[in-house]
Amino acid sequence: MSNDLNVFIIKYGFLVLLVGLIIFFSIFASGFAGPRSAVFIFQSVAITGILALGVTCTLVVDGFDLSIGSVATSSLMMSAYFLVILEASALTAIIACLLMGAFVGLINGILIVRMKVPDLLATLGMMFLLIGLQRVPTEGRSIATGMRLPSGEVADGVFPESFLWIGRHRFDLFLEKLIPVPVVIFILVALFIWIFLELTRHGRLMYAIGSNERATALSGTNTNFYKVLAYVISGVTASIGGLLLAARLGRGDIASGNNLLLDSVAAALIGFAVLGAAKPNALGTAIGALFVGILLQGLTMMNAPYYTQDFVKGGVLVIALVFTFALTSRSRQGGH
Amino acid sequence: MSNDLNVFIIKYGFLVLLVGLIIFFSIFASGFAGPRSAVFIFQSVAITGILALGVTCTLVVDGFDLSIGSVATSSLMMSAYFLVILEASALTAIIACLLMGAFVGLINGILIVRMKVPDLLATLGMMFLLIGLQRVPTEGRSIATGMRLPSGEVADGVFPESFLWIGRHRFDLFLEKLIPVPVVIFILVALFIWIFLELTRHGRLMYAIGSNERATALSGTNTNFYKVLAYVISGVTASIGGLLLAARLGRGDIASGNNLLLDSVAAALIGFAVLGAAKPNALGTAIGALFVGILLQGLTMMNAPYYTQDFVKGGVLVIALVFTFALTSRSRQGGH
Amino acid sequence: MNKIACEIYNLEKAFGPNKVLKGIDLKLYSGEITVLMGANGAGKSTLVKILCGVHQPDSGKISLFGSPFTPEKPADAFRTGVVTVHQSINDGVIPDLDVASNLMLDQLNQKEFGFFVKDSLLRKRARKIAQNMKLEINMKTQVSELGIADRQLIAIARAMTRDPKVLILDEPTSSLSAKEAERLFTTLDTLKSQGVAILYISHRMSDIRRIADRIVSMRDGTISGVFDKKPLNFEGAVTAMLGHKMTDVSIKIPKKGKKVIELENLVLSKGSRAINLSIFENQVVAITGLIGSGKSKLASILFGASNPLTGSIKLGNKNYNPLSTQEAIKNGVHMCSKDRASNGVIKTFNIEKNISLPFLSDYSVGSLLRFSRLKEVARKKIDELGIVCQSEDDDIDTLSGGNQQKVMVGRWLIKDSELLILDEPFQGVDIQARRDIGSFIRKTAKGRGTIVFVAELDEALEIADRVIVMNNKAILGDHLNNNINLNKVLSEITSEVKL
Amino acid sequence: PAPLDNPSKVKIALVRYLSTGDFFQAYLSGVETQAKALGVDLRVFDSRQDAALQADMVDQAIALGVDGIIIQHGLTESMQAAAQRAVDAGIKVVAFDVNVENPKIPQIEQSDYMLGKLALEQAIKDNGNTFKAGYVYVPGIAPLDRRDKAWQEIKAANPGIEEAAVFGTLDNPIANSNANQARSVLQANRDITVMFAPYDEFAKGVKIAVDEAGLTDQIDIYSADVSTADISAMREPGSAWVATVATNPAVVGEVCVRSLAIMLTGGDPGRSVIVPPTLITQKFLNDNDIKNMDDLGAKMPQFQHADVAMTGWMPLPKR
Ligand SMILES: Nc1ncnc2c1ncn2[C@@H]1O[C@H](COP(=O)(O)OP(=O)(O)OP(=O)(O)O)[C@@H](O)[C@H]1O
Ligand SMILES: Nc1ncnc2c1ncn2[C@@H]1O[C@H](COP(=O)(O)OP(=O)(O)OP(=O)(O)O)[C@@H](O)[C@H]1O
Ligand SMILES: [Mg+2]
Ligand SMILES: [Mg+2]
Repeated sequence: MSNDLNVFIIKYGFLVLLVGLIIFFSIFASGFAGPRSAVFIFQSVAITGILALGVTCTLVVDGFDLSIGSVATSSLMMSAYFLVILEASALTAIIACLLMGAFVGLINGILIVRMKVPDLLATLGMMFLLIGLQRVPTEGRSIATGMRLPSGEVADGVFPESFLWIGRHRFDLFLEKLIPVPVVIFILVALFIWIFLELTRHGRLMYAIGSNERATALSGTNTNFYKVLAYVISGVTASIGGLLLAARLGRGDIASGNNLLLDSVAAALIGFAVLGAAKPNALGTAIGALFVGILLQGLTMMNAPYYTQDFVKGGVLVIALVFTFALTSRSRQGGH
Repeated sequence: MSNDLNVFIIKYGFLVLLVGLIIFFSIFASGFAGPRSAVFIFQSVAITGILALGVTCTLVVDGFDLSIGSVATSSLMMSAYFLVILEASALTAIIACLLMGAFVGLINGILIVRMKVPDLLATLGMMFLLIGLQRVPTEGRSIATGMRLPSGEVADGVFPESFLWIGRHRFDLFLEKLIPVPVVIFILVALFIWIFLELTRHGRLMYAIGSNERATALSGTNTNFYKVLAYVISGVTASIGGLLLAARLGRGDIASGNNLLLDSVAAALIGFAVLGAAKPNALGTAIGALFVGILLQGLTMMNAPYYTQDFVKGGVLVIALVFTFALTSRSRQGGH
Repeated sequence: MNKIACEIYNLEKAFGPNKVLKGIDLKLYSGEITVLMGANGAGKSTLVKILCGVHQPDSGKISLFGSPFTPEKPADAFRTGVVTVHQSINDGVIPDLDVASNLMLDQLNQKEFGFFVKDSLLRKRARKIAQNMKLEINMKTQVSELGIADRQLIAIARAMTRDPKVLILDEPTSSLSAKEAERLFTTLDTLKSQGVAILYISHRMSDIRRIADRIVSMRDGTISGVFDKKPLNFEGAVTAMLGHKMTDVSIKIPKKGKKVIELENLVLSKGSRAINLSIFENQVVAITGLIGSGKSKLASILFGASNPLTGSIKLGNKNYNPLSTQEAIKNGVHMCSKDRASNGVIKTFNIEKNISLPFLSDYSVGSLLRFSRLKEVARKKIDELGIVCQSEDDDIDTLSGGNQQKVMVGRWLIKDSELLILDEPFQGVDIQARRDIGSFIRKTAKGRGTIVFVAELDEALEIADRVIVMNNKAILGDHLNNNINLNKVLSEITSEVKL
Repeated sequence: PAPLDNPSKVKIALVRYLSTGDFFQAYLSGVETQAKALGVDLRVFDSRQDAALQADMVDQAIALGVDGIIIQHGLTESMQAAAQRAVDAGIKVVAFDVNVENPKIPQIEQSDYMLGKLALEQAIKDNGNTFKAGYVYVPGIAPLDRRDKAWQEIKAANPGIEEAAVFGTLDNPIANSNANQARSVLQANRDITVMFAPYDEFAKGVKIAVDEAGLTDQIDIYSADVSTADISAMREPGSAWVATVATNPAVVGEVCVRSLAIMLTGGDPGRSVIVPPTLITQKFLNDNDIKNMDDLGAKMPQFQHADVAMTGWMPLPKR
């Protein structure tokens, strides 16, 4: 294969695949093409996408955060608890959840950098801890207006409109009520993380830590700070995801959010293949999330049963990645 | 803290904690102490334990296998399919499942070593693939004798006694019908993996690969072979787990393997802390699995609600690990 | 006498029971190069790591320009102008970033750099840094694609830009050949004239002769001699560091035996001249040449780790075309690779496990390892090569650099071979140990062919009875090591070869 | 009647919250067969337990221009607004097992409360009103919460019933995880005689534990739901699983489509459509040699077909 072609496929192969998929579905899946459908895809991946962007930051410093799914569900339950049981204001609930996310990230970070607990282990423990903890206040029940508390009282608080807004409002753009708030937040978070990782010195140092922590520390970088920062970012984004979920659901539903972890990890990992980066990157993560969204939307529109969706998702994933990584490694084969 | 004490805590702290838990539960949870209860704990962790031992092998070569849960459920469905729908013999079903596990491991391995797909990514794709695939033959239905097939026929095959034996038979040992077959298999697998990793040159080379793959290759080791081998072992152990599950349930139950995955990863990671190894090891993994089993058994016996179990599991995990790792790193502090 | 820049009093440091520094007193003067000499494991790097804030001393004081200096982390040291280039090259570069980011890493750490990174600007400033060291590398290349020499130069170049007041270089030339080293020395001369105090650690006498203003010898964690009277007493310094006098090596050329390996029209890369070469039993052959002359490439072809463009090889009288390192080893070809950190050391293993790695099947019944025999062979090699350690159970990464290197060489000597290849085996090894390893290799050379690839001519002359010069991926000269014409060899090394 | 006289022009959508497992598969097949019998075009939207996504899928269905929507499970809070939007768009909507708080939308239910109640009444019939019971329950899951209500009532009404232990988990594989928990519970409370496991996956797990503990003769298991696999488990020799109460999920699926069809033709199936549950005992299964769901349907007509949401013109699926 000529080298230019090779380089082209590595850089753009994944995007070509994506465009191919879009064209395929536009032709064969009725109702797939169109602005509302496109927005719907964005909407369907907004929450996983936001989580995936956070986990990308931990991947950049060569870490991993298994607790994101449970941070999101904790944030979901916590905001509901604040709104419905404590009858707090939307703002209070939001701030409390963001602080909780940051705090969990901080603890994760401290466990990892100070206590030297391996990242997978620390965040796995945190995951179990949070899964349990989030159910304690209501003894495992979902939180909804009118629920009976363990104490016997009835909870009177409601999800205020202002809170539901962040999950449900749609901005007009050409079409009326087109762009939902979560999509805007997703795009903003993606932009923020992208700028942070690619364009600031902090991002560059985080990549340096991920590649060679010791050397980075010896060059005078406070590597612990940046590693903790990565987990804090991951915690905060996960809690944003949870807030959006709460606002969309309108209740503290304990059964929701089970798949957030795996789906967002998948998005972040698919991101490796985008533009031939072969490393964690924000743009790739966002595109990875969209990729999964497009696939699932297209299959749904083609009336594929649920189990074929997993199958196709896995299959396309593997094939796309084999392409990218096999080619990337071949073109670098010379290297040492 | 004196150095000797430190070393003692690192090596035996986790075991002391384990013994402490056992004593605690023996006193406070009625029915906890006793041989049957002990056997039962082994039984309850046998399946996750076997999966965890497989994943330990991939951790040793610095890989990771996210597909084990889905390999196990695929093996569960596949054995049921063979027995009930194809009316094959128990032996055929077992061999087919083991081959399937080995094959999946082989594909994982090839994706990773030949196609250079990062391990997490390759096995994640495989996971989705299998979750979908295992549901295709029956269109998402569980497999049980008497079920109506998509073709309209009724499946007449049964789970033969010989197959159920591997999940249900109990050997006499002092007490009548004490030791269930899965426990024996768990112990055998643990012994096998332990011997393989600790006492054979293959195991040592696998540890070397996990630490410095390039250097190991330059010392004349076929590193690709060993890496693929690790995934094959992981696939085979996962399929053994699935077979035991099938024999215990007596049915091909549609289930996701998410919890199997997380619990076995937890066991393998907890294993890092056992005897101060600070690296993946078979003995630690087996003890890690038992640890979780003891905790859950004790809590259930004390009638703790299900959400406190996750919480306690996470909490004990984190505290135990902080202890071990913080101390290990302090005593090695000199080390760069 | 110049101003005192840094003064160390009675510094002590122990790792567990192992007392490494036992009361060091040392002064560094502005505008002077102080060379620190010491055998492997003497504690030089440990001293350096204390000065740059990686380790904390157990007791003792350090003062910098008169005020107390207690760095707790590397950033503290940098802030006060103490800049270090570490011995381990992998501690100096970030493989997954490009050259520009690597060169600018220190600046990236500073608030003054600003919040945003603009890559074009970054590259422009990095290019300037590279020019100071006459480095010609594409700024966009990933460091992981560079060789060890370039990496070392990048680490050094970066340190120079920190405006050091005290510059510490821990074996900066261990993977450089004379040409690159000379570039470094010119830069050091400039810094010296600007009043920088330089602490320079090296095992290479040629470096030391070239740049030392003062020599401090260290032995077993204590200062065993300070030499600052001109002309410097090099011999005395070596004696002080070793505790005994160096003996001269005299190379006696043995009778060459059967032909071990023959290269026929071997072309290493596109457009280079073909190589024809035969190596014989009993011979110790040194292949020398500048960095990038193709030595490592040739070595890896012989070891089955890469392929020649064209040409053939005969081992004994059979065709030899190894497709893998296993195959090479099966044919009795052993190779100790250069750059031990990436290519040799298994960091999480102890000495014993590291030594026996390639030949585990010789120490097992079936697949089961025979632990007592493994221990035995490890102890034997520790004795024979004089590896400084507590026991064979020591984790390898607690050993000093030179001792790690001895373990790497020892690894390939635990089994007899037809052809032994050593690529830069003396990287970071002290003079005495180099002699020890050298004489051990010569002593065991009977009955096999030995090829040593070294960039440093001195090292070649010290070990080999036949010296071959490589230049631009071809062979330019072939000399027996008696009454060798040094000028001719040197000109062969440095001449521009036409393709 | 119009528009079903030209059914191929009629498009309906099934918007699902839950899909994995036998119940949901059987439900889907009921929907599919009834839709086929009617000849309408069915689109299935599967949100895979993502409540937010489910609400979006309603919007997608609206955008696709369907004539009717069946909402299958979900959360009141997330579905209410979406359902309202569908109604506003002139689409007929029915909801199964989720209350979308909309007077225009009939509620179809498989009365979970009745499932629990019938099972417990059978337990009292078999065991008297004084026994020690184990109860499998995971709060927060709507149908389980409704079944729990029956348990709380029965317990309050019968002070002789002692709740020795409450346990349960939804960890996958659910039967296996619950078997582990039930083993612990049985170890700690050797005098339990009744196990109330109002979800068949729970019951499967409890049965495994009872068999392993060798307490098959001592303990009776009462559950809810049924499937072919459950039938074979109940019929194992000496099985402790003595009774279950269930509606046929396929029938529920059919009822949903029929209710929607009635609305499409301008009729009214009623504010609330309840598919009555049936008590299925081990004895009945054995007496009639019932091997699978089809046999059960054949021997138990009230299980095979629920006479709700029926009209004269309504075509039924072929049996
Ligand atoms: N982190 C550590 N833990 C334990 N022992 C260590 C550690 N670092 C160094 N040592 C020991 O300290 C001694 C001095 O090591 P150091 O690296 O300072 O030697 P060196 O003089 O730099 O030798 P070389 O010339 O080989 O680089 C050695 O015996 C080494 O084993
Ligand atoms: N994988 C590769 N891809 C591209 N160029 C390479 C590769 N390996 C080696 N080279 C180039 O080939 C030439 C010979 O390299 P080689 O490493 O063999 O030289 P050397 O004399 O051993 O020098 P060194 O001491 O740095 O190893 C160098 O110019 C090097 O940059
Ligand atoms: Mg050193
Ligand atoms: Mg070389």
